[in-house]
Amino acid sequence: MNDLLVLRIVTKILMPFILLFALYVQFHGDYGPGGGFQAGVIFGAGFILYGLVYGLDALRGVLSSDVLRAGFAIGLLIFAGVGVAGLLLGGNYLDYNVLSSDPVKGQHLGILLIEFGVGVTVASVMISIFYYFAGRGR
Amino acid sequence: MAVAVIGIVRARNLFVVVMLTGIYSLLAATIFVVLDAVDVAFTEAAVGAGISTVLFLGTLALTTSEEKKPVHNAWISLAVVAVTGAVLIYGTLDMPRYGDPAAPANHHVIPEYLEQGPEKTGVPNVVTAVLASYRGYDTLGEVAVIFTAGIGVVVLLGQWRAHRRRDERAEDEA
Amino acid sequence: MTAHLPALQVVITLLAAPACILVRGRDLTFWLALLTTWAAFAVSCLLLDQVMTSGIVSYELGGWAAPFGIEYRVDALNAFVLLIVSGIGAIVLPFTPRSLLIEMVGEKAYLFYCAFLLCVTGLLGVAITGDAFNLFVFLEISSLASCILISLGPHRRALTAAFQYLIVGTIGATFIVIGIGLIYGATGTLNLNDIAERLPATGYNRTVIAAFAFLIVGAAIKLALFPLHFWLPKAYTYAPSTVSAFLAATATKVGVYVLIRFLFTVFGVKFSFDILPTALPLMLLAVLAMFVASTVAIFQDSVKRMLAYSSVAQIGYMVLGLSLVTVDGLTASIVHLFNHALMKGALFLAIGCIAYRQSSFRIDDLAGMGRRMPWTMAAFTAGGLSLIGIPLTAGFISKWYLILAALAADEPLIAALIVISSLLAVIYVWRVVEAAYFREPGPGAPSGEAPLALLIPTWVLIALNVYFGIETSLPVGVSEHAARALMGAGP
Amino acid sequence: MVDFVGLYNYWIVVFLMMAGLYLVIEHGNLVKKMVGLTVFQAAVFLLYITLGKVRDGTAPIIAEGIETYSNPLPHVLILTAIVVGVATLALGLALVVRIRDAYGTIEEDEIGDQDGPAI
Amino acid sequence: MRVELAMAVALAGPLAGAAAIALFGRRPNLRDGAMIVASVVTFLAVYRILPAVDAGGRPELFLFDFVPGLGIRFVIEPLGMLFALVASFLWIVTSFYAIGYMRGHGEENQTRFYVCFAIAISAALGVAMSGNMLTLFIAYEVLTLSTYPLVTHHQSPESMRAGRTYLGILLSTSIGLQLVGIVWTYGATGTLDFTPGGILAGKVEGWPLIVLLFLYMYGIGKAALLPIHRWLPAAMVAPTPVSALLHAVAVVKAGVFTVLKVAIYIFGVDYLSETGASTWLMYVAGATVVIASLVALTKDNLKARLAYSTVSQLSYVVLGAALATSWSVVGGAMHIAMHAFGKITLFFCAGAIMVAAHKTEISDMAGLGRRMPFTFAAFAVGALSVTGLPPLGGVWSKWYLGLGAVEAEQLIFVAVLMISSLLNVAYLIPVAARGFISPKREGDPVPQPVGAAVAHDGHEDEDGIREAPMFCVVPLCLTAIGCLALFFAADDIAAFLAPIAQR
Repeated sequence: MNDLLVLRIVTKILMPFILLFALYVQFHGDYGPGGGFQAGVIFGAGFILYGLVYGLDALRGVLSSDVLRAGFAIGLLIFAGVGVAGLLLGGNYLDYNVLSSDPVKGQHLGILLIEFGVGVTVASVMISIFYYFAGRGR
Repeated sequence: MAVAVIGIVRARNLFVVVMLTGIYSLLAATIFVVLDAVDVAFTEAAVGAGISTVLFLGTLALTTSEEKKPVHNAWISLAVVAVTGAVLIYGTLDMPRYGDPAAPANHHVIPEYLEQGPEKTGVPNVVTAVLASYRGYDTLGEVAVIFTAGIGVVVLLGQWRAHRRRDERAEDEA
Repeated sequence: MTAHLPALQVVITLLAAPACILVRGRDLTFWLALLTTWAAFAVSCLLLDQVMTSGIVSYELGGWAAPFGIEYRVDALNAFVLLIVSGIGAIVLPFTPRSLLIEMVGEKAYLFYCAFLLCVTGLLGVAITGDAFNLFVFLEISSLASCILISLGPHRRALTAAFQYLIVGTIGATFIVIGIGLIYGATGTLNLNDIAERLPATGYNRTVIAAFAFLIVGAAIKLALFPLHFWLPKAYTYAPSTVSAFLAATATKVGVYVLIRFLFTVFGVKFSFDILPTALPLMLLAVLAMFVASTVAIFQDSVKRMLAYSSVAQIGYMVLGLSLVTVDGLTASIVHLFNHALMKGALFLAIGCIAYRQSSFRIDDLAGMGRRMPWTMAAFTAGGLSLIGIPLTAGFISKWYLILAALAADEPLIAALIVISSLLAVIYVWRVVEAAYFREPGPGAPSGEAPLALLIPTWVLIALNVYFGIETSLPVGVSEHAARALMGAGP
Repeated sequence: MVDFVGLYNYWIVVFLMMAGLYLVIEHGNLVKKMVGLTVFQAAVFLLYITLGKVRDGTAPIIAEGIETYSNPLPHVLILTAIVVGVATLALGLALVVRIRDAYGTIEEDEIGDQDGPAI
Repeated sequence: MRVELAMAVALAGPLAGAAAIALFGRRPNLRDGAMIVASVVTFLAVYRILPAVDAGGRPELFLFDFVPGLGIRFVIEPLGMLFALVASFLWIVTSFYAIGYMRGHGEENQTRFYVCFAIAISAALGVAMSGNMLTLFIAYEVLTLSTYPLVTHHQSPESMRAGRTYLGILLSTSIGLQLVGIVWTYGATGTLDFTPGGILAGKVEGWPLIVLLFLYMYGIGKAALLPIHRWLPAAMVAPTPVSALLHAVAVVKAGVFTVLKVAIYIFGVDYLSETGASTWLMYVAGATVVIASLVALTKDNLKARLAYSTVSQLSYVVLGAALATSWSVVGGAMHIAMHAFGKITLFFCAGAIMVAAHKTEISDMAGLGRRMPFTFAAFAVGALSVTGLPPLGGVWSKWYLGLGAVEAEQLIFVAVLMISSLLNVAYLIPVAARGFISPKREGDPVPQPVGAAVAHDGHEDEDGIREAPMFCVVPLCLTAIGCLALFFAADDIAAFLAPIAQR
């Protein structure tokens, strides 16, 4: 039980940092390496770690599989929705220039938004894949 | 890397195979760094060495970890592989040499990305700029692929009551 | 809004797929899916019209100009394939609610619709895009989604079939990626049109030849060209009937489209056929496919498997047409692409009607079905006649053009082979018809007709088979237009 | 033969690729097939990235004072391809799990033995 | 306009009849009535066209185009007129006969039987009126498919096997050879319309012409040239009305009719005789005539014997086409009508014997003539007509064919005709003769009074043999009288047909 305790505490301490790092990767992707996909993976990995240590049920308490499933969809919808927004604002599909009065700002905004969408989908898919593989063993 | 691969081919214990695959991925990731592809390396490390390994281990936990000895004749597969390899080698003969700045791949569209990209998008990481903006549509497709895989896993491994019935029926038929 | 049609074509279904997950309600998702596939169908109709009246439509996604961003490029060929995919999707989908109950678990319905929409999206994306890598991405969407759909089949063998499909499909896709990589190495661009323009400058070196080989083999795996067809019969046999109908009618067609696109547009007739001797091997394989697969089909016990092998044979006809490398041959190929989608779709839907009443697809178990399920079997027979190529059906038109093209290309032997292989089709279709109409039903035979919800889509496709067997101006006109453009003869 | 020196990188990649392909085709174990697929795809990724390397170049993140960058486009493509690869992997392994449930084995031969003639 | 309307009615009449038959399936009297009405209406419609064609008109009915310039077109000319008249008239007669036969035999699935029958008639009329080769081909295929259920009517393993042979040969030849020929023709000439003088002249020459002729002649499996004749004897498992109308008239005549059409309007008689492309066909046809007759001699089953006789007689028509002279063509065309009446009479008789006496083997029929005098008398008339003895219709067609052979300077075929007539005598006349002449066998009961034909319930035991039901006997007498009448009408028919042979 002792090593498990250590693990639990370490995990608890690590969790915020992992998630923070994920967020950093998410939003810093413009300047350094990283982006929505990597962030999503790390984010997901954090939760998977949590699930491994605290058990699947604890994780289910935090994030139910329904929420995750909604996550798949919302991420994709954000991405595709940005495209539609471009369409509605008079540009081509996925044209970010029109999102803001200044094309460069528009681009930046668009990239941030879609990276966020990517992150959401990837993280929720990763976590739920873990759910299903782990949940099946029992 | 080649060693890892040979190990994968030879090893019969699937845990070993999976671990070797993880190592293989990590090695690939380091090579990506050497080749200046930091983003890719980051991803490969996270995915290849991380997620894939977890997935494989999960699968092994649910199935079995020993591979049976293959019984069929390997010559046909070897021949297919050899032919494919030969075509590839043949194809590389006219490839631009490694690291050649004059290679066609590095011209045509690249200058636009490198020179205009950061200005037009306000993002200095050209990879991100291209990924999210120039070829944003590819990325949309990529998210759709992940989404599809997620749906697939839900469909396949979800605890559907009817699944059980179905599989039992299949068992009866056999 | 007409300027944005190309984007809408794909995006409508792409948006609807995640929406299905959020909506979840069984009926609601059905109506959502139905609405969006019909919308996609409408868009493809408008697109085809636009292409036929004002030429190639190009759309720059994200507003980035062509070689830098991703371009959608729609000419007569794509527009036609888009029409096939979305049209079949629109017709097949209404079939699902009643058929799902029998062949698949009901509570998963919304996931099914989601996967279905994704599959449609993937196929449409492959057909419409003008960018090599984008093509690969959408190819993967469609193949993963169809893998899910196949795995939903009622028998456990659906799982192994889906696994095999996944493996083989991924190998095929990876081959295509290798090809794209090599070509990118040689030309520095990913835009299909741009590649075509820059290829001559490379002097067609060895890299290009290797890329060509990988792309063609990759496409051949995807379209199940003999002898790379081994994954197909299994997949079509064990998938739910609706899925078989949809995939048989569209997925391999998109594969053929990719092949045509690479051979004729990207590499160009000069390289593909003059510099490299591609035509002869393709022709040989096509003829082999026609004969071997038809012969195998004759000896199948299961109707679904028989139809699957027949698909392999029919793909042989399409490849044969294009391997003639003439405008006529290509026209025949494209016409058959369309007509075969109609007939195979109808036949598999008829099988779906049978599945509603009984779980076996063995020919022996169809005895007396002509009296038990008259409308279903009448539809099957009509579809079978079209498959054989009896006049007044769409199948006849394809064969007619194919034979004419073979004769015009001075290949009387090929013409004769086409005819002889149709006779094999007579045999396997007739086995089913004979069992259904001229044998007494067994004790366990079902006693009722399939519900209207299943019969109507089936008969719509049959009606189209007959309609396009008589009024051929649409498929033939479009195909000729496309073929001329591909052969570089101008529209 | 000096001319070929610049190509040996490719040839290593080709070797890796072929090993992966061999795994997929030859091995009857479904998990090993998936491993093979992963190896195969990773090798393809290497091919692309190798293509994009420019001598003396650095990572394509624009910064002051650096003039030569490696080609970013292959990186982008491979990022996408990795994701596609992992998606395929997840789906494939899920199928393996289900097959194991239905058949009790993940060896191709044994699966083939269990099913009788086609329905 | 009226004539075009009549054409439409003639084509649609049987189909409407089929629909009505299906509709009234559960009420036999109404159903059979519907069939009679349909057949009469159809005949009247066909008859309505006659004056226009006689006056030299070529009424046309256009439905739609598949490909620009190639579509479903119906045109009627003397040859088609003759075939349409024969087929539609004999349908009326056969309808009555079929009612008697089917009820007398207590057959199952009568509704399906009549529906397919009507569709087959429609298809035969479609063949007769087709205006281009494609239309003809389509009608030809419909005819094949719609008669398959008739052949396999009994659904016994034996009939299924026969059905497979039937369908296998007819479909494989038509799709495998004929269709290729058609597409080839279209590729070479750009049209498939039946054009007086032919469309191939100057377009296809030399060896290809012979190959093309081969594709057509063997592609028209219904004409039953020698190696591909097997479907016809196989089809004899069908109920007798089918054998009578379809396999003595509609189907086989559609075959030889197509042969004539192709020879006259696709190849052109002159072009054929100039190039000599059809010389091989003469020999094949001649051989078929003789060999099939010899085979007929060996058959003891009456219907089988008649079937081989049909194979032999069909080749007369093919021979007429192959000789490619104006006389021979007229003779061939005329033989379609003459043989139709003769052979249908024979089949009606065979059926009547089966219904009344349950006998199928010739050797069992000795002495039956005394109990079934009308039947056997009609049989004798039919046999004489088919043999070609005056004063019966059959003589004229042989006469014209003989003239044609002389004109083509192929005297050997005059000899063939002679030999064949002798063989006809040898295999047909004894059947009739035995019925009357052979002494009754031991144990046979006293013959019933003549004319005591009453409704037959099909279960009467063999001892009570008497004349077949009225529905059977009257039609066969009618057709026998028809054979007689044709003898006197021959001149008119020849005059009517003359335009097809005009240079």
